Amino acid sequence: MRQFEFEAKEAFQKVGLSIPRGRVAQSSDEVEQVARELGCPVILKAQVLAGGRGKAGGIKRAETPKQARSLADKLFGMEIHGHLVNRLLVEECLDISQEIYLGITVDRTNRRPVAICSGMGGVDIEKVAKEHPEKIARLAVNPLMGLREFEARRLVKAAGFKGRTLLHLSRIVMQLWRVFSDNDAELTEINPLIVTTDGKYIAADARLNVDDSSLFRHKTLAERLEKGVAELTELELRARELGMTYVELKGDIGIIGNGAGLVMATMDAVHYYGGKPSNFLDVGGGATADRMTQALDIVLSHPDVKGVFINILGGITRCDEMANGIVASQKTLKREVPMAIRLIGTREKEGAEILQKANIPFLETMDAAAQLIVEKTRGGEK
Amino acid sequence: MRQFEFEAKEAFQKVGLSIPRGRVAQSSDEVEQVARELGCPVILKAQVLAGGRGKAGGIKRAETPKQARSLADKLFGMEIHGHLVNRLLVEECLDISQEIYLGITVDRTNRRPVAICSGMGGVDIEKVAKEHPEKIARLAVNPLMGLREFEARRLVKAAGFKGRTLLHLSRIVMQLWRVFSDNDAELTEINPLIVTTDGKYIAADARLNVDDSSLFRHKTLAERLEKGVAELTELELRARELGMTYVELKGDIGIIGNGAGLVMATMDAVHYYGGKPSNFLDVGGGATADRMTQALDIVLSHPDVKGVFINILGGITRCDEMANGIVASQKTLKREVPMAIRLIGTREKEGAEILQKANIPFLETMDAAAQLIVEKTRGGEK
Amino acid sequence: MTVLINDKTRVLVQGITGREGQFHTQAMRGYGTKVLAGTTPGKGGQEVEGIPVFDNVIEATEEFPEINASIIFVPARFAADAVNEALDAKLEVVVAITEHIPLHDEMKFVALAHQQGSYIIGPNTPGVISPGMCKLGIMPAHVFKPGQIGLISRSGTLTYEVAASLSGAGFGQSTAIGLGGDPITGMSFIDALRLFETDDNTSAVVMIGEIGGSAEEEAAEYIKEHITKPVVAYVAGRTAPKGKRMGHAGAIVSGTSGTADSKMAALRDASVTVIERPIDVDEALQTLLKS
Amino acid sequence: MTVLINDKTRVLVQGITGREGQFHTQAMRGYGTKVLAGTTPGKGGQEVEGIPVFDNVIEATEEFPEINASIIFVPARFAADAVNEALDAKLEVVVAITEHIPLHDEMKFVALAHQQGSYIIGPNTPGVISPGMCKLGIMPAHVFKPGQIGLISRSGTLTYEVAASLSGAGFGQSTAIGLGGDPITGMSFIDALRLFETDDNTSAVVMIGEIGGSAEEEAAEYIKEHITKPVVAYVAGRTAPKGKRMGHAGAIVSGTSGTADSKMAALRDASVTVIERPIDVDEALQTLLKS
Repeated sequence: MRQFEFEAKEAFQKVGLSIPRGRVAQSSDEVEQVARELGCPVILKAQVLAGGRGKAGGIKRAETPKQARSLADKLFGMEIHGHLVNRLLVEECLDISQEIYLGITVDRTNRRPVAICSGMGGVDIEKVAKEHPEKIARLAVNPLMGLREFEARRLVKAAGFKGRTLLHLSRIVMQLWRVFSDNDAELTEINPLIVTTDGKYIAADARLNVDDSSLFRHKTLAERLEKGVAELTELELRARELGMTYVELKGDIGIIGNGAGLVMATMDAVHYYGGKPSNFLDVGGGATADRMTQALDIVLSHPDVKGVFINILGGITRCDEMANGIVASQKTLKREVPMAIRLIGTREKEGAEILQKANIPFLETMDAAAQLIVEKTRGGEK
Repeated sequence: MRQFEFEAKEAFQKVGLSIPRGRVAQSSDEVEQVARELGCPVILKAQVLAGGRGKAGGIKRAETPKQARSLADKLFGMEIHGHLVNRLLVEECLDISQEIYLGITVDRTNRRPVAICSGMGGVDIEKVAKEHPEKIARLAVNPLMGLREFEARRLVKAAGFKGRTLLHLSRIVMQLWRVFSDNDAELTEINPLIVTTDGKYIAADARLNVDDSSLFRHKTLAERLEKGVAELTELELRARELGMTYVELKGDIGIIGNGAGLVMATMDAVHYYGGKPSNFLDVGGGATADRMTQALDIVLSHPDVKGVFINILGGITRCDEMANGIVASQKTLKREVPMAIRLIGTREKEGAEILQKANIPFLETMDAAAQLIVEKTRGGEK
Repeated sequence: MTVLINDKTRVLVQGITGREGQFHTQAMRGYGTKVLAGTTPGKGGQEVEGIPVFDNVIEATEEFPEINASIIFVPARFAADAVNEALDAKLEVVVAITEHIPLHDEMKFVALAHQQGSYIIGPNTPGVISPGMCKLGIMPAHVFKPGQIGLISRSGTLTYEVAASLSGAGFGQSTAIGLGGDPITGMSFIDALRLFETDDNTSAVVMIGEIGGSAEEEAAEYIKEHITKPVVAYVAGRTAPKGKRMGHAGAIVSGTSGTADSKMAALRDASVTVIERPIDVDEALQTLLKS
Repeated sequence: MTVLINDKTRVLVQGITGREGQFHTQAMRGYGTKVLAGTTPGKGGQEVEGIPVFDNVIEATEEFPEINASIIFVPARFAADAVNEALDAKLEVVVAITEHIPLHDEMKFVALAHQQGSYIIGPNTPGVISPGMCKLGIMPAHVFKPGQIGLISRSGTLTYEVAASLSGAGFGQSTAIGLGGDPITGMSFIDALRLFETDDNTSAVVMIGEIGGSAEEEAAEYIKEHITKPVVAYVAGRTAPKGKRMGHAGAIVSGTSGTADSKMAALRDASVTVIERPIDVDEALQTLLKS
């Protein structure tokens, strides 16, 4: 779960990291007022849960409070990678003498946290990694020990820092480790950490992604997720509340299956035969008839959907339950679209009978069903 | 640094442990008011930094607010093991169905924390350990891992608990571990943990001793120590501020030395020859002349002191500095008492010359000096 | 012999009194798995299907010292502690079925397992099965048949899809290992490949990968150097977009890394037969094993 | 040979640029100790008395792989990290001079040292000296003389008192170990006794204990079973009251445990010659070594 920049900065402040003076504003009036309080120039930063905000025009510099207001007028209501801007972080401008990158993330290969430091801050760190790998220092953290101060120093030294800067940065790396550790982070980053012309170290930008699975230990975040203030779309949130995983995509063939890998394979099969999935939907293990009905409802709520492919391989999930759910939904469906159903595994005979009785055709292989749904949707049938 | 009961209970509450309803009162008026708020009967508990408070009459039960007031009148101003009572914790009475002991302390032998659980709560755990060792379960904690939930369950099970009680108590042990760990505790105890007749688990008493060396991580406690709200006497606190260790004792011969072990041995030597030390004072390593002057001032501030034994074995500490300090203090001393001085080690020749010039006698062995000071103070000389 | 589990495996079920624990204990026993004991804190002394329930793992292993494996059906917030408890009892194989265990807890217990040389399967796995011998998991057993194909997968249902296809074509499995769908799992493709390479009963390996991380790329490097047996691989998620989790916590393309295409390319580069549809696995194996 | 340190000891000084670090580096070198390098974070590249200063321990040990011991003069709040850094570099002997290191940090690094088989001396110790060969500490060297008495002590100045007395009477020391005055120390009397028992150069052991804890009582039990060499013991603090720390964090009688009398009784029970005054050490040794 990605935090807004201003939330990540709150977490930073809690462990003693310095952040720019500023605060969040929700209207142009407020932006102008904050700009006045802070003294111009100020920076306006769109608070959206998406990367590449700067390139998309979500960060602006204002020389006067009036200009701040007029820039805010344009920023509010703007959409950045599908996310509406309704909050701006207004911050003081810093006099930059140096920009540094610090980050801690999870190294899946080595199954442990990795701390990263580079003197080339302020730019895309993946790009630096590709073009100047020698400019990036990394340090694997033993998860049972946590990051230790001498390790932080070793990292910062390896990135080329010395003297007092070495000490300052090491302390900041330790603070960032506390952010990572206290918040069950998947990733936390300061990019850039700015060294100002008067020698202060300030986290100009802040990133903090919290592990969803840990939210039971982070009550306030869990509440926020429930309120829908997250990266999820409305449909994705609805599916989540129902205990299913739904991801909106750009195509026109709805996909429903049981098991994440199977659903991905189903999407791939549709694509293999020339179709485009409009979503990923995993009903989860041991789903009931009701859940299938709900899944169909969600998938069909997406306006682009021209057909649905249901792919069930029963293990814990029972085919008869799934068949009952499909039949039940026939009456309540918002709209009628072509379907391809593949139904095998636990209780497949019972499931088959239920569908046959309701006169709903089905198939036995994923590939046959994939071909069918691509043909049906391409053919312009209804 | 021992915490007051009410402070320990605040730390308990922070991790989610239940404590009795109640609060601290500083006057009889306030006690009566709190008793009214809580509803009687209530318990009044003297807040002093000393053990054996109950036996010393520092805990009383009041059946009415009026009685609470009159009991408070007696408790305020009372002295318990040398500590003045100026705060009372007024708490609800609990309906007790069971009393349990839970504690975590440092096992010096195994150099790790040890968690302790017993069904025989509410009494002196050392007594239980002696008389019913089989009623006490212990579990060594790996300091690198911390206490883990399954270990807490193992401990509680070993103490004889089962079923839901096992689960409740294990959770409480984990909370107590957090108190221990978050507060750099030397010791934390719930004795008794009360199971009420309606099945609640409440920490009726609370103990928390925080490691003095860790106070730099616990700012509020550090501040309190500086303000003198601790077990230290006035003189002990003054010495601490000056960077020396001074402990008040019951005898009449002041002791000053460099190094804790040497000072203890000096006390023992005095005792061996029939005298009684009035204090322990370690000037610390590498002390200056000033410090010796301050040390003498503190020791002589104790009214019982009839003579002073200065025992210096110079290593980092220089004999000339110590001699200068002794000479300087001759002019400023509050009162004149017999002295025995032993001065050897680094720069002993220079030190000897300084003392000789000032006409101050000194000796070369601890035992000779001990005998001398015992004789001088016993002889009633001035 | 098979890898990880076999007819000498003696099993403890942690969380045996829960709905899932009970259901799958019955299913595993039905398959022939030797389940000796279970645990549920606070329920020590009870029985499930005649199997004794203990409060703590250590009590179970003291009573049944032959227990060498554990399977965990404990809710997410208690599951990490259950894994640690199994490791503390020095069990050799620990299967963590549970989904949604916090990432930081996973890193810790995986480090601990490596330190002491225990295997953790999962978390978020259907488990492991050595068909005909031992099932330590929740998979529908009937799709698996004894044989000589080692199966390694990051996905549950997709494993059944492939296993059913293999079994139907006469390719039984020596052992099928569900690595688990989380970003951090106890075993990687490499760990599993290493086991299959030296297993006399395994003649070829089928890998089922998916988007996210770089486990498949690393496996490819490893295969180049260390694996002599034929390998077939399928990678799910070619059509998954960037930055979105596809159900599994680990199935996410971050930036430009973790795409199915990169994994498929790396595997091909290691002379692995990469198939584009699960259905193609039989033909690929037939070709490989004929030559 | 001596125990813990000898003429093969090669030393790193952590916190070398501080006042104490500089002063004692000079003193140790003056004694003949081979100090090869020092560290102070942020001061890498400087020199102290011609000794190169590094930012990190690992840089020093990469440059001087022969370094096998470290002595730490780092302020209390950074000292635990310094110990951990020395352990991480796998140094065999780590002397922590620093007083007031937090107890919880001490428990952690002591556990770590035990895990990897390194010796931590201290914290809150004057260090260790093998007279005539190597001094790794802050003790006044002139009171120590080479010889065959192993000296183990929880106290600093009192050690010098006894060492001076021994040296004066012709009893030189093989090695004198300051265990340290904190409740948790890297070495116990038992650890030191074990080393001296098998040291050919040590013919008798003098123990200097004090109130607090039960290290002396445990040593007594150990001596009964494992120590054949004569042992003389002095215990400071017979007149210390209950519940008050006598300077050292570890010197405290808690309840009824940790009294000097209990320790003296236990040692006598183990046939140790317990002396009541430090001055009696010579006579006690003379008697023991004559027989």
